[in-house]
Amino acid sequence: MFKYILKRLFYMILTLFIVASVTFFMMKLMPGTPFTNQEKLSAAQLKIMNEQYGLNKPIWQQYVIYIANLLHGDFGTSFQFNNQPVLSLILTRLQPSLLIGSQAMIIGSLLGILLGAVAAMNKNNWIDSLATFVSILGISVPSFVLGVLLQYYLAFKWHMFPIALWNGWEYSILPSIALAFSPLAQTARFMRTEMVDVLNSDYIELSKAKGNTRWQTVVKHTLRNSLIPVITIIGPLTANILTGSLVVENIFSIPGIGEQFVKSIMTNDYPTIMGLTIFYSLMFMAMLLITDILYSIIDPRIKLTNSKGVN
Amino acid sequence: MSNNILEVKNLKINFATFAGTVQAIRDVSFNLKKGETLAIVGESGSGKSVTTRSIMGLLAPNAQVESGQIKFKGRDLLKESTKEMDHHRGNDISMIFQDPMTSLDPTMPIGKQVAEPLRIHSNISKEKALKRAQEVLELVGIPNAKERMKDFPHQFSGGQRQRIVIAIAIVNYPEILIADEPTTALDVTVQAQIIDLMRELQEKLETSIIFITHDLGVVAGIADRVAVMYAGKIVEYGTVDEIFYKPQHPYTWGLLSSMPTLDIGSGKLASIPGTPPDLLDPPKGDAFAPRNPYAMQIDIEAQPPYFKVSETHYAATWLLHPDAPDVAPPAAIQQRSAEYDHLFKAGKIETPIEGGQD
Amino acid sequence: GCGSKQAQAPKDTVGISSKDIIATADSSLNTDNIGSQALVDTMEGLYRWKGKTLVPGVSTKIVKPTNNGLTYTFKLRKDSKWSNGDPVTAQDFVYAWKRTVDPKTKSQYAYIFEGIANAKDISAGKKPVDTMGVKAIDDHTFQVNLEKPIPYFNKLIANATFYPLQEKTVKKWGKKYGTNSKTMIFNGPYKLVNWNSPDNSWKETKNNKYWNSKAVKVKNLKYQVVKDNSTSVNLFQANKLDRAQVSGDTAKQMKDNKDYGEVKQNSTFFIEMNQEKNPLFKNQKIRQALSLALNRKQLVDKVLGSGCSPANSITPAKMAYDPQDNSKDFVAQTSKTGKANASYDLKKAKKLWKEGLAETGNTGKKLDLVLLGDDTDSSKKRDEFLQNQLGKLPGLKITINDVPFKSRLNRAISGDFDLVVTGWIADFPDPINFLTLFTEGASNNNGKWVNKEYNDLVKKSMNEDANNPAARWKDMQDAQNIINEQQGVIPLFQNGEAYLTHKRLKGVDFGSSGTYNQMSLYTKE
Amino acid sequence: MTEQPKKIVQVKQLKQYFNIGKANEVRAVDDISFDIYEGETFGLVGESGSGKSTTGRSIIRLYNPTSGQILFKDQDISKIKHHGPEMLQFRRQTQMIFQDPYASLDPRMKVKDIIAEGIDIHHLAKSTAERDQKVKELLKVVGLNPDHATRYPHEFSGGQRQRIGIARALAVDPQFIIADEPISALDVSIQAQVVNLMKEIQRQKNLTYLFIAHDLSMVKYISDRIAVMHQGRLMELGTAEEVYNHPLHPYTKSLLSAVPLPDPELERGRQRIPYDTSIEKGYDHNHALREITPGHQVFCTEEEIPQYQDDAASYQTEKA
Amino acid sequence: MTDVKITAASFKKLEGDQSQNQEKISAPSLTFFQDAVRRLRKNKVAVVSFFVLVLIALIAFCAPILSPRDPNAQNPNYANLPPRIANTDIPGFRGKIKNAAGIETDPYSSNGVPKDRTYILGTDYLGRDLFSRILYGTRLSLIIAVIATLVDLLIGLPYGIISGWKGGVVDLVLQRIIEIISSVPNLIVVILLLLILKPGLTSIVLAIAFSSWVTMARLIRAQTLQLKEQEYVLASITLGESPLKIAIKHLIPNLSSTIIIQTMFSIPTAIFFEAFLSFIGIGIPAPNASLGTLLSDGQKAFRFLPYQMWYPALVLCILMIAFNLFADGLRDAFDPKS
Ligand SMILES: Nc1ncnc2c1ncn2[C@@H]1O[C@H](COP(=O)(O)OP(=O)(O)OP(=O)(O)O)[C@@H](O)[C@H]1O
Ligand SMILES: Nc1ncnc2c1ncn2[C@@H]1O[C@H](COP(=O)(O)OP(=O)(O)OP(=O)(O)O)[C@@H](O)[C@H]1O
Ligand SMILES: [Mg+2]
Ligand SMILES: [Mg+2]
Repeated sequence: MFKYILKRLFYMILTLFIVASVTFFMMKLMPGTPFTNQEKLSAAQLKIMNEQYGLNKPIWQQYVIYIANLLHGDFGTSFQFNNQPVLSLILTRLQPSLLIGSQAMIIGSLLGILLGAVAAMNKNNWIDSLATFVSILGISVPSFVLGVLLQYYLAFKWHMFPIALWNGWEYSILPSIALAFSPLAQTARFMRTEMVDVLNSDYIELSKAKGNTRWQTVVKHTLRNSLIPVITIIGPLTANILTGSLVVENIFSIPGIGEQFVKSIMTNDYPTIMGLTIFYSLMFMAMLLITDILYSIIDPRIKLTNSKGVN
Repeated sequence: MSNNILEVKNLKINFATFAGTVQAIRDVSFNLKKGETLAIVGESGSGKSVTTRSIMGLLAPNAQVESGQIKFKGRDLLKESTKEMDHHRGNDISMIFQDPMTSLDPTMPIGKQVAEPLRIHSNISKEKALKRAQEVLELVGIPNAKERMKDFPHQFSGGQRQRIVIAIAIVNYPEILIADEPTTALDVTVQAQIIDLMRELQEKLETSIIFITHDLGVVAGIADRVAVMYAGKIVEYGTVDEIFYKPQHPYTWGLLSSMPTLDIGSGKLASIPGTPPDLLDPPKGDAFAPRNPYAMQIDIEAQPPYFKVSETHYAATWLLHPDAPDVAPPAAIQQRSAEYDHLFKAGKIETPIEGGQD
Repeated sequence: GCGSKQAQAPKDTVGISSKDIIATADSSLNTDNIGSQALVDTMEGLYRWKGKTLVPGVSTKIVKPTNNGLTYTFKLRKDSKWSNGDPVTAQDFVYAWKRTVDPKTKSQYAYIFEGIANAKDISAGKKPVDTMGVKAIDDHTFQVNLEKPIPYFNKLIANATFYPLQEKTVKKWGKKYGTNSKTMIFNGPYKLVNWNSPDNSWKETKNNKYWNSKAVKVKNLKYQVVKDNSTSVNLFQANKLDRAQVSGDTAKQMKDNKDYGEVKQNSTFFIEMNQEKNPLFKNQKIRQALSLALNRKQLVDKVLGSGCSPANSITPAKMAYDPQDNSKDFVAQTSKTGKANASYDLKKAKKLWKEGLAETGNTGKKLDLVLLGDDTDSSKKRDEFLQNQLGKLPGLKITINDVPFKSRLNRAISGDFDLVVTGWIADFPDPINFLTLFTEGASNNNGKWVNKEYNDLVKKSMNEDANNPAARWKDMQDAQNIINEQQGVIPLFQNGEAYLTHKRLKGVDFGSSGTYNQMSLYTKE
Repeated sequence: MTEQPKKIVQVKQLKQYFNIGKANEVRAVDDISFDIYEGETFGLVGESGSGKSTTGRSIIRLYNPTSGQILFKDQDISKIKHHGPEMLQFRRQTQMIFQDPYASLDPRMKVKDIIAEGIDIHHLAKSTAERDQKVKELLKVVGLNPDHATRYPHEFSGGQRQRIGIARALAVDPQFIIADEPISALDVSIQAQVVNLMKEIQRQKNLTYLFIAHDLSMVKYISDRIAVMHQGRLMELGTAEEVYNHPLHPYTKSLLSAVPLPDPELERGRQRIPYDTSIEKGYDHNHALREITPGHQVFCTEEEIPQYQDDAASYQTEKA
Repeated sequence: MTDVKITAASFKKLEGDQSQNQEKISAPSLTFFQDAVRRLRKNKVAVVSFFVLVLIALIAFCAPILSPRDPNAQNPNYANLPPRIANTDIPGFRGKIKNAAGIETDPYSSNGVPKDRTYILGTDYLGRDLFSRILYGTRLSLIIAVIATLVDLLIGLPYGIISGWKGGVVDLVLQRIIEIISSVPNLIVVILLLLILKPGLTSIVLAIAFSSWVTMARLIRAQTLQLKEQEYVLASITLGESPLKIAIKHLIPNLSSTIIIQTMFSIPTAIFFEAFLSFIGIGIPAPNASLGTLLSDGQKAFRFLPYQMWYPALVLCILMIAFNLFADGLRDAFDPKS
């Protein structure tokens, strides 16, 4: 296991390296530079600016320097926020996004699992249809529409939650709910399909033959086995939720990272874009690793030994 | 009939499907005595599993029990509540499934799985239950049972898994053990071991066993009595010797003669041509008639009643009707009968078999 | 029920919405209004704006230049202190100004110091920083020497870029200065607390070390970035914000609300036509036709809302007044040419368009022009409207290309457009700030419209007539009339902002510099 | 056997390993050698996982052998280029019948297209009509109603499907057919149908079979010679009669003793012979298939031969 | 026991081979597709969804005929008019709307709109007819979805098949590529593409397709890995079939349900993603509308002009729900076990 994790970490670093390189060169493709359009800068200032950010060097040198700095944990300084180190920028903005993102994932996946399980157990009757409908609705409503509605009704009209802003935990509830809907819907659908399969399996039959009641069977044998594939989608979903959080952050005025991301792209803030990309990739891969480890914990058949892991 | 622990009477079961109603069980009756092994044979789709599932109360949701009774110690299981059935299952009546590879929960250590019925049905502590599970695992022949309790199903071989499944079934000393093709998925060598094991256990625990298979060889090794099913009906039942040496139903004849035996030469194997009928629309007469080389006019007109061959031997074929012409069973069957008579005469067997037309 | 606090904001705190975050609070580096507002709140330069009038800040009075308008000597208040207790001295100004001009600082606003002796050469890296014409005569006397008279110099230096900086503090924090409230000291009415870029809310509390802190009535200002209009309104109506900016349809819908108000900015938006890429635009009739085809009133009332007003001049209205008669607005004085060439008259537009096409030999041709704009909400709506209006000219098809701000600037500078919508916010409230934009060779003259007479007039106003306010005023008016007639650029509208203001909040004062003077704020329950 | 029959397949020291060099390396086939003669049925038995299918699949070149040689009609098949005419030729001459009648037919193809797949590949029909005609004939050969050509596999029973599989194999007129457990998944009553059919076709077309199964009694019935496989090695090889009636290797004996027989009386008196796999731990390169009596080979060392010969002799005395 | 008359004739042996009759199969002969369609038709929800989809698609593609007005024609004087249907009194279609103060106003009369001029779903901020815009917007969204899906199929399907079929090193490399692509946030890829290419329908479709095929490739690969071990595929190999033909004859048909279902899921994903892009301001360029741009505009005005959000949202929801239910139905229909 330990060896496996080491191996995976190695692959992660490799992938990160490639991602960093690819983004680096993609950045160079972007039209416009952060400085050439600042007409108010004198040539001398520009020169100093380019020198300071190393933009006067040939691209390959910039690349080598960038990667070398990365290895030292230095993501560079933002162009957009003068003199702000990218790392500290990301870290300041990451916290709210992580909070609402993880809450959304927890709410979404737990409720999704529950909904999917209930639907599977009542396969083909009205409860199933209702659950299916709820989950489809969850996939059908964009989070920004949902966010606006939640804010208007739950917060503004019925005073159940704060309307917006970021002044404590209760401010994270509505945005989390808005974000939770899509993972909820997706886990529910996945869970249902999977659980229907599991419910048809021989060991469930055996569990009933042992004298387990319906619920005992579900709790003891069904949930865990149905969860296995569900876990695999949670990783990518989490990564998605972090990129998609921009919209909800905007509506609820949350100082999150999503907005930062779009803004840095819009302002050609290369170091920030690259820093964020690497961060996202890191998180994405970490999620994959975590899900794989979880996977092996939940399913004893899976041994974390081969490099392919589980997709 | 007081020693009948289970009596199934006139059981009829249908399944509602898209295509229509499948008449899976069409009037099945049999009984099971304490301590005996009843084998149910018949080809795929003949209704063996549905019959046993109905005893367990584990029929699919689209099943309808049209009529019949399943009396366990005098109580009709079909009328029991869910709670009462939960109590019977795994306690009074246990079941072993066909595929040892899939009938264990892959994510639970086997010790816990074996202990589960104990925890459900008797109020004993976890430790005690696990202790008992270990004993049972030793009993079914899992080496190093104590250490292996924590292992997961995939860490065991097929034969071992089937032993574990058996351990689960017997851990509560059930009165009836239903084994639905417990060895079909196994190698011959392992199959032999499992059959030996079941025989041994039965001797020790005095359980009544319903053993389902389509392999007559296996039946010969384990059964006391045999019921032969075809298209949702029992077409012949009797003691194991009666069925194997003096079979009366042409389907049984076909089954027996399609198996190569030691001394069969390179001649053609006798086979049963054709396929079983569609239970969506079962024939009016004898369901076997279309595949029956001895079929008579009446076979397509009416279903044959059970004709009594002996006190323990009945067969549903018009051939046994007093008016029916005498037909000679296939050579292989005649040979069996002759062999039996020979053995009997030689004193190797005590009981003669009544009836028959030879 | 769910643990939410719907309690009203504390009484001693005023909640204000902000469009964006503070990018930097370093006065040398700041480039935007948000940063300026924070600096105006927390720092003080030589002067500050009170309404439309300039009042002394650290300087004891509004200084009159000596030496033919070339030397400004400021006497500084002795009681002006930094929040760490140190006095604000002339050295602080010298340091700050030199720092900004020093190319190493990479200030985008270094150019604004041009005219101060050697400033231009310093920022071009041709002269050492020490040669700059600023010096501390003593701790409380600060002297500035100009290369040539700058008639609007006093207005100019009210800008946050000219604020003092304490060398000790700036050096101590180095690059971190201005990124975080902990790295800063303040000499203004408020202090930034607990701010760390890129926070999206920040608080300013009253600075007790401020010399005039008695005059500061509101204890805390809480700025909050709110980008979504509905959220803005919801927060305002739930009393979470005392002053909330709204825009677009929301603003239009709120117009009749008693809390609604608008402020006019010293900022105009205009269309530049790329004469270099498309010689068609060299034709005056074509330019006039485009301008006349636009219904600016509709644009402002129906599309933009939020306090914008139609503009027929590149110089914003009610920004600068005749030095001889303070009631006469510069724009009003030139409105004749403006109205004649930049008000809606589709018939005339079509006629001129046809003539223009004929003159340029384009009769009957289908023209497909790209309109470059920003990708913000209001710009998009604006551009859609323009597209539609211009499309009414026969044979003209407009394709919109809305891109991010930086890309737009970049493309505009590199001439990659046919038409581009640009906005300009005054750095200081003087028409010259706008007129210089379109002289030949000016870096902002993206359309490359050239008129020699215009160039000469602008030059004259800055040189020969610099010390003669009346003549200077005349020069500027003439220049304005020329560009109006020629429609060298097509003025669109003067920008404004719409706000909802809580009834308890009084004394909102939007100054000439595009920032609020929060010292005049007070609350009345 | 008047003259030495021709060898159609020669397997020489075949080794087939999987996941070589990894932790989960499997030596599915570990150095086996045998010949199959033209026209005979060669039975291969052994427990699950003993390497039977792998052997079959190596012979039909679904795998590249790890080492060793497979000669088909004296041609080394591993030397055949993957997509050349020789390969096509080989693919015509050898065919396979699969174990699972449900998995071996593409559920989304009509029966006639399944059967005609080989005809199409090898261009054995000049026109659609000829193709249809061929399919019809094949269906008749395997005892199916030619009208069923336009149906889909799921409309057939297991036995019928298996016959479709046989028809598919026959479509290219092969000389050698590998039947990988063709009857294991079928009902007893149907098994006989398929076996009879295979025998019948063999007789008509002079086919050679490699018949893989784990049911010794059926294998004995159909085969001329039988090889017993265990853990990737051949334990015993001989004529069907010899191996079945006079098993020499303990594994074969054990296997035989486990075969259930439909005879209660025999079953009652049956003594199972357990097999102790630990003796295989001692197997090394000294062990090989060695002839004990003519045509009857056992996996053993040179030294063990006499011991097995004694064993074989005891059968003779028993008979006498 | 039996009421059948038993006569001597009853016991006459039947002649001929009875079993031959039995060989006749009673099930009707259907093609695989027909079978799936038959199952699908039994699923009422799926059928209804299908017709809803067809209807929406039809309406959307007939937008030029059906829409009452040019969707891009501005009339700023009639901006932000609420829905009104002439001569009716259906709530929500009276042409009245509550203003910020909560008082019901009649923008039609206050803007001097002629009596006979009605906008059934109201107008937007430039006085464009919302109904027409929704029609055109739906059309555009559907086009985006369909093209994106096609591209997705053309890359994802072959990629997945090759990766799964070849296995080994090829698979390893291809999977790494997928891993890298999916670990770069797709937003950045999309925005970069949009900045490099000219903004517009093509680049949006390309951008969406660029990152969306990965899921398809993954699914197809996993499925191919299983399929290639199937005995019918092995049979095809032993018959000498070439890999390309095997892919066409065996793999794709048997992957069809996966393909269809994934396609059905990626259609909504594409529509959604475009909506998201519109929200952050890089969607379809003006003046054209997509459901996404309409929604994000509507969302911004939701507080006072809720109808501007509700109607596009409603259409999107119906579309999504129909797609999802239909996909569910298809999945079940292609699963013979159901
Ligand atoms: N849930 C169900 N719905 C519809 N038909 C069913 C259902 N369960 C069983 N059947 C039908 O009932 C008949 C009997 O099935 P059963 O499973 O008892 O056969 P079996 O004798 O156990 O066969 P096998 O040897 O294959 O296990 C079959 O025709 C089967 O198709
Ligand atoms: N492609 C493969 N990769 C890895 N291991 C394999 C592969 N194919 C077969 N094996 C392994 O090789 C061994 C022999 O397998 P094979 O399928 O030949 O056995 P078999 O005798 O046919 O068994 P069965 O009776 O179950 O079909 C088994 O342990 C199997 O797991
Ligand atoms: Mg069964
Ligand atoms: Mg095999």
